[in-house]
Amino acid sequence: MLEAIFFLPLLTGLLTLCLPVRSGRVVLMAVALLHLGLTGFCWLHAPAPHLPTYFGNGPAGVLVLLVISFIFVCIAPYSIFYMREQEMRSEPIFLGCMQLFLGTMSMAALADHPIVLWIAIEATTLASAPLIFINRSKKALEATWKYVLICSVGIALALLGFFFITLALDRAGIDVPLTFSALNEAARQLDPLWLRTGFIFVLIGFGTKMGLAPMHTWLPDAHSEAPSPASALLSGALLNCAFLGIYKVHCLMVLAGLGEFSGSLLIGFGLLSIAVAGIFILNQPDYKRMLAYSSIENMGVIALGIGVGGLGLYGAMLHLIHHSLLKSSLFLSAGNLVLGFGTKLVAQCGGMARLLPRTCLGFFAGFLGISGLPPFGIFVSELMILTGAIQTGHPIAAGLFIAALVLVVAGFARIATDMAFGPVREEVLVPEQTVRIVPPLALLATSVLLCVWMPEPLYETITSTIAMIGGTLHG
Amino acid sequence: MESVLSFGLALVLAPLFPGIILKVKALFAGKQGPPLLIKYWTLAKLLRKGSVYSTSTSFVFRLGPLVACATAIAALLFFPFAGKAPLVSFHGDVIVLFYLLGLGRFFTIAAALDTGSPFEGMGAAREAFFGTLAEAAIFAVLILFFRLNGSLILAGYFTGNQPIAIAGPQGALLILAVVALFMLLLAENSRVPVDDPATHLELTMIHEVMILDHSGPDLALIELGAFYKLFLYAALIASLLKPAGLAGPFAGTLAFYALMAVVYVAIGITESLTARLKMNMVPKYILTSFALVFFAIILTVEIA
Amino acid sequence: MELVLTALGLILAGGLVPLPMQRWSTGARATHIALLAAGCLTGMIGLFLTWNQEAISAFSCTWLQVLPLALALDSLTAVFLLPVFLLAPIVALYGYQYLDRDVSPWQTGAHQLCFSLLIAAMVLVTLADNLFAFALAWELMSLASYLLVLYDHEHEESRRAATLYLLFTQAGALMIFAAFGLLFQATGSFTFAQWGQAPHAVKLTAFFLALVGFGSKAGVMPLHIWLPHAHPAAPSHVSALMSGVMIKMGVYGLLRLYFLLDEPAPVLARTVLGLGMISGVLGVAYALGKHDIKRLLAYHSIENIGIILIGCGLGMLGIASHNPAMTAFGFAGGLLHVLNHALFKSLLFMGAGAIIQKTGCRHLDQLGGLMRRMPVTGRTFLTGSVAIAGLPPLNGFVSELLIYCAAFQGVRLQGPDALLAMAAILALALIGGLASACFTKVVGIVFLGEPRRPLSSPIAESGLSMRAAMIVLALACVLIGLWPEPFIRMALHGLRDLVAPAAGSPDPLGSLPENLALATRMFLAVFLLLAACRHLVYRNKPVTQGATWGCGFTRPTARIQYTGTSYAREVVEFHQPFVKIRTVHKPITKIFPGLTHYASTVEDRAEIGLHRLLVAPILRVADKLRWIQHGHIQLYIGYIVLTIAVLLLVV
Amino acid sequence: MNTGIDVVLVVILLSVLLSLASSRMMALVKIMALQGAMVSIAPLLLDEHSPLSNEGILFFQLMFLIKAALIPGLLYLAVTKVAIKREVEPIVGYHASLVVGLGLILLSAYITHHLGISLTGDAALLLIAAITTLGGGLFLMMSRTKAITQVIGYLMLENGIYLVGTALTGQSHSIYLVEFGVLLDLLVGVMIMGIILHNINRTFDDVDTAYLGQLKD
Repeated sequence: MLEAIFFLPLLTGLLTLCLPVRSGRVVLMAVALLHLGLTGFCWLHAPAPHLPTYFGNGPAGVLVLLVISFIFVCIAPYSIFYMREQEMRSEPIFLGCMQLFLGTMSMAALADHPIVLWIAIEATTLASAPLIFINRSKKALEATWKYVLICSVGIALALLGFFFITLALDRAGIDVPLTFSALNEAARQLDPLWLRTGFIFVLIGFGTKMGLAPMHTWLPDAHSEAPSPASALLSGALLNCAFLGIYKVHCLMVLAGLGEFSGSLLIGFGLLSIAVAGIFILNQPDYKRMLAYSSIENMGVIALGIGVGGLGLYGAMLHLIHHSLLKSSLFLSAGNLVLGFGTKLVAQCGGMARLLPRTCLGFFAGFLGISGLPPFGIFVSELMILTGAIQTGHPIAAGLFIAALVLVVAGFARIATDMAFGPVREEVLVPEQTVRIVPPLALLATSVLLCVWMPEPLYETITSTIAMIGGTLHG
Repeated sequence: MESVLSFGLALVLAPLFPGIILKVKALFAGKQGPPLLIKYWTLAKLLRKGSVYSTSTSFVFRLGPLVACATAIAALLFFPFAGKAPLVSFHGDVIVLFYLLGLGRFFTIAAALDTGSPFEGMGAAREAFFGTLAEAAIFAVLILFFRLNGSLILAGYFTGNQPIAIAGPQGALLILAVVALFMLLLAENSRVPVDDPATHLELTMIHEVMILDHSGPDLALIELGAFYKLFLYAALIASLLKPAGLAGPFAGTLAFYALMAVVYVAIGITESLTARLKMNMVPKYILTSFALVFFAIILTVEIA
Repeated sequence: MELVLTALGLILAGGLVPLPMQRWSTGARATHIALLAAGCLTGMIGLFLTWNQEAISAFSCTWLQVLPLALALDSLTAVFLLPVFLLAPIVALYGYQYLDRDVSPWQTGAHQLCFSLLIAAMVLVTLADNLFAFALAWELMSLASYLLVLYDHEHEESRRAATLYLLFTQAGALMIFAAFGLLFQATGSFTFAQWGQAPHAVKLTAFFLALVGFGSKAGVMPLHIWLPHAHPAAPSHVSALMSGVMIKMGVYGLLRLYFLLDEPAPVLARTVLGLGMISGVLGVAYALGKHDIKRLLAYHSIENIGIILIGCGLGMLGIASHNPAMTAFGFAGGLLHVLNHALFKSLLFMGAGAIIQKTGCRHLDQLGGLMRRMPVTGRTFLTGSVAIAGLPPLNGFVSELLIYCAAFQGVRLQGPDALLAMAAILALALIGGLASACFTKVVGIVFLGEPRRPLSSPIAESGLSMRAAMIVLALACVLIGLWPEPFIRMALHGLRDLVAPAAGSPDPLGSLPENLALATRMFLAVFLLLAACRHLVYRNKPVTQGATWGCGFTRPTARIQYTGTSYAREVVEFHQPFVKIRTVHKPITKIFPGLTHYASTVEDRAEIGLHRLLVAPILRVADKLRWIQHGHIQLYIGYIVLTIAVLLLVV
Repeated sequence: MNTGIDVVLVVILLSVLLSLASSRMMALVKIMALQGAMVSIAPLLLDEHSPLSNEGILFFQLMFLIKAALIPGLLYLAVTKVAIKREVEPIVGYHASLVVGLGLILLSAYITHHLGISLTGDAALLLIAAITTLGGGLFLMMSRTKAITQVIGYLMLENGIYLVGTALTGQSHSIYLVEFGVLLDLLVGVMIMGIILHNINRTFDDVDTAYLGQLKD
């Protein structure tokens, strides 16, 4: 049952590659809904995996899977109508790869064996490369090349990291299967030196994929050149998978008593990412690149939250959810903008409010949300991470966090207001379409809803995720 | 009853004293000068006349003289003439008093601006600026008095156990205060060396240029207000100078008004002997008086 | 408490209900105002019902399963809630006719929603009793006000102002949250009431951190930079609300934190007092130099925040030196000034809005002679001007007098505190003088004299709803001025739950309120008597009209009148090193001079400093660092290798 | 002492040095094929290696096929299609690269020596070879401009990582299915890189990464 979650899209994805466009679209939609259904079922009923050596339904994975699945359901119909406007010959490849991508991501979310996790994450790179390349422009080519090569190199290093962790297990001289659940139980006996080395490599490896500075370099290129639904998926779902890899190893470190070490590394990378993103968001001429840098920033925030622990853990998990919702919504709105104005340059996108009012609503609300204003959830998560940082005795990190956040807001606010309300252009290439407006707004609405009311099961999933490394909510 | 009487006496006598200034100045110039009661005649003459209003003006123009005069009269309500209890007196009344005078200034300036004349605007600008500085200096004086006497009541300064008087234990400090107050009196009441009420060139005037367009009873109100204001400042200085021991109801009053006459003569002498300052020197002049008081305050800190 | 919560609901409904009925513009606007008014009325009733209750009514719930939200209504809250409930419906009423009718309906709807949200958020800020409730309310307030500032979004200037505002408010909010985080760390509790147990050092750090945040919201120099940009950019009734009520939330936060910490260290009081004096004096000095009417008013908000802080700082000094009278005078003055400033500043912003709406011009030096054309606006504006200048017999004076009394109490203290108190007196005197100079300028230049440039069309008085709002506020100013006793007691009431009164001590204020009332009424009597006399004298007198005497000039024009620039020039120059004057002037060089011109602007030192010391370097460094994203893959792989090397070497 | 493994490792080291010094594409591809073959044989020759199960035999056959034949074959195709013979302007010259390669060997020896884990004689040399290969791969990617060379660098990196894994963990936890998954990823990765290479060539008429520097800030 559990394995079906990723087998299904993998199979249908391969199938779609050969199907005509029209039926491919139907399959995509059906798979998206089915996937959400399956995910929901597995979430609430927690069936045991058939292959416990490789897969498991740990709470962290289920959380990430839920996010992926929900976002995918919103993106799927959008992408169908988006691609229809583009009139692309290679649409079957796009549709197929979307599903393959979904499958590999789900696999990464459910993997319990480190190497299987690695395989799944490397596979996400491969499955998403065609999505970025689908435009076949020079820039898309360049972006894809960088994406594939840098991510492959990075992830290869993560494999090295897992070897070191295995070595740590070997040297402890205990015989347990190589799964995260087994490792966690034996964490105290593992060799700390190799565990540390392993963590460094995993952090750098998956950090590359997650977009932590200074390994983030592929991210703005890939996100800006991919068609918007793909960017939304990359930013909203893929980054979380990479984060999951780091998180699992971090849990292991904490259980092994090395939480201090891994935490400070995460804090360092987190802050660096936020700062780097801030630098590039200031005066950024290309709005999709700006969104991409904002993703880097938010990944940094999540890393920081996990690193500081305490309240920050809960904050980081909330941040993960809300960032996915808001950022994919923003990318979808950006897609409408690309269609409507035919440009990715901020300077040429004035007057969104007048010409594309509903897109503007989504875009501007998304901007407010990502800047940490209520009623969007990032407000809560950033507040908790900030409080958590101080609570656990990282005042300097908290100070830098504040400075970097202000920098990011400075860049983002200026661009967003200019785009929404700047000098009005003359014409719109492709008018707004309700089917392309509803998904981003639905994502936003979900974020608002989750900020107002959190369903009990979701809350329990989050708490059990962070309970593993001692995250509590009451001081 | 005594209070009402002394208040009434002050109201009646106030226009008399500016006549003394004119007389002194005339004597210095070797002339005979106008009669002492000249100001009463002027007022009577103005009250008999009608008024001409500029078409540019609004009700504010008519309100100006009224408020200026009313505030000056109301200010006198708080003053303990010759040590008599004033009509109204409470903790903090000095602040009310000087703010009332501020209100008068506000409306005088507004009325000047209402005419739309560039000269009146110029006078208004100067009045606003110098008035601000003078107000700060006056509050410095209040701080000094508070440090000496611990009272925020105008009547309290000159009555009670520790009256502030130049003959008192801290008389040395008060010399500074008296000098400063006298300088402020000259500044606040448009006397030489800050302003020259007798000049003929509008460009060099402050107060007189602001009331160019007023005529008839309105002008009378302004004049009357100016007399009361001058009277108030002079009375303040006179009360400081008043020697202790002259407590009798009649003798006290007499001594007080004699001292008043001395102050006015001093004004007249100053006016005769000094020339008007350049306009850009006026802030320095007011700041000098401020510095004097400030110095006195510092000394009280030393003593305490 | 229940009533106040009901009020909250009604206020929010006032934003939501009109949304679907935007096609019927009048109906939507009327509903908006009606619901707001009903909400505020309910809230007011709720306040008065709990006014004398000893027990603090509270409410709490859990948010997102874990985050506790707690609300409490104590005396300080009540005092700050009063202006909110009082002003909101009046400002909304003004907005009824002030807002353009030709903008798109959704924009009006969004505006109404944000307006309601802002009011609700302010109510929540004052009610909040723990970290999360406060943070949520505070950020909602930022959000709503940011969107309101953005209302005129077609103008580049508005957008810049809104962005600047967002930046300041977010940075400030993060500072506040960091301060709260510190207190949480020290005490392990989210609840405000527990924070008094934090160690001394933590308290001080937290207070100063929060001071930055609250100060930037309140517009304390030198954190005020957003304020003179945001207020002119926003629609006038929004400026009225923001300046009248919202920035007071910064003061509220500061006071709330101060009382929570229960930290009598005099350094807090001295800081607050010092900041108050700086803001007060420089705020009014800059205001004198500004000629955009709304920007001028914005600087006056800074000045008045300065006065409020002087009052509060003196009160804190009173607590630090165990002087109950000083405490009572200082806080009562500060808190009453909160209400007073809310009244007259909204009134003035409304007046400015009416002028801008009718003349389409906001530069002082181009206006003139409006008193005869807009009599109601003119008279109410004049009332507001007298009030803001702190002159009797209006309300501004009442609060300033209380603060003076507190300061004079402070003169009795020993050491530096006495000097500070003296400085406060002098600062207040200077502020008072400069403020009346500034408002004679505004009233004189805008409303009096003749128009300084030809009017394109005859100017009419503003609409009925706008006039009504202004009249109500003007009457409120007069009321407090003439009948100050209940209001002073009300302001003092704010301290009831916070400062334990010394046992058996007499009323700290003494009989001052009654005497003050007596004095103002006496002045009024003198004034009325004199007016009656004048009326009698003028009976049967010839009164004629004529041109202003030109002192010999035969062809005076309206342009020859004194302008705001020339009026204020000398005063501004007096503050020279702290205020930067930039002059653009082409000197006359030849024998036959050509056309020349002269212009001078006053620039904000803090703004220049911020730009030169912070913004420009950051931009420069950011620009330099852009080569990180160099474009070449070899370099990118190099980063990865380098990172590994560094980490492996370090670890 | 097992001479077989020593020979294999020395060949691997040599292949790394050769690849650093060689400018010809074709030669590089051939070197990679050799290296791939050696890398897939190496674990089998290790002393402590347990007897192979059936699936183990199948796996090693597959690995040999992929690393020594399939991937070099793909590269071979790419090189012929692209029709470039040599790297013209490397960022680091060939002689310098060779020196770097030697330095890498020294560094690897140093690291191996200082790891503080007791390794058998074989494993020590294995680790030296592994780290050198890894570093050589990274160095190739950083110092060459042709896209194909970068792919080759990536392959070397993977070979190196595989060898590290072999050296350190000694197959104690290997599950062949999982290892096969890794291999499959590698294969698909190279295929996709090949497709992109093809497109780069078609778009720019060259596979020089200097053309791929448009996206920057």
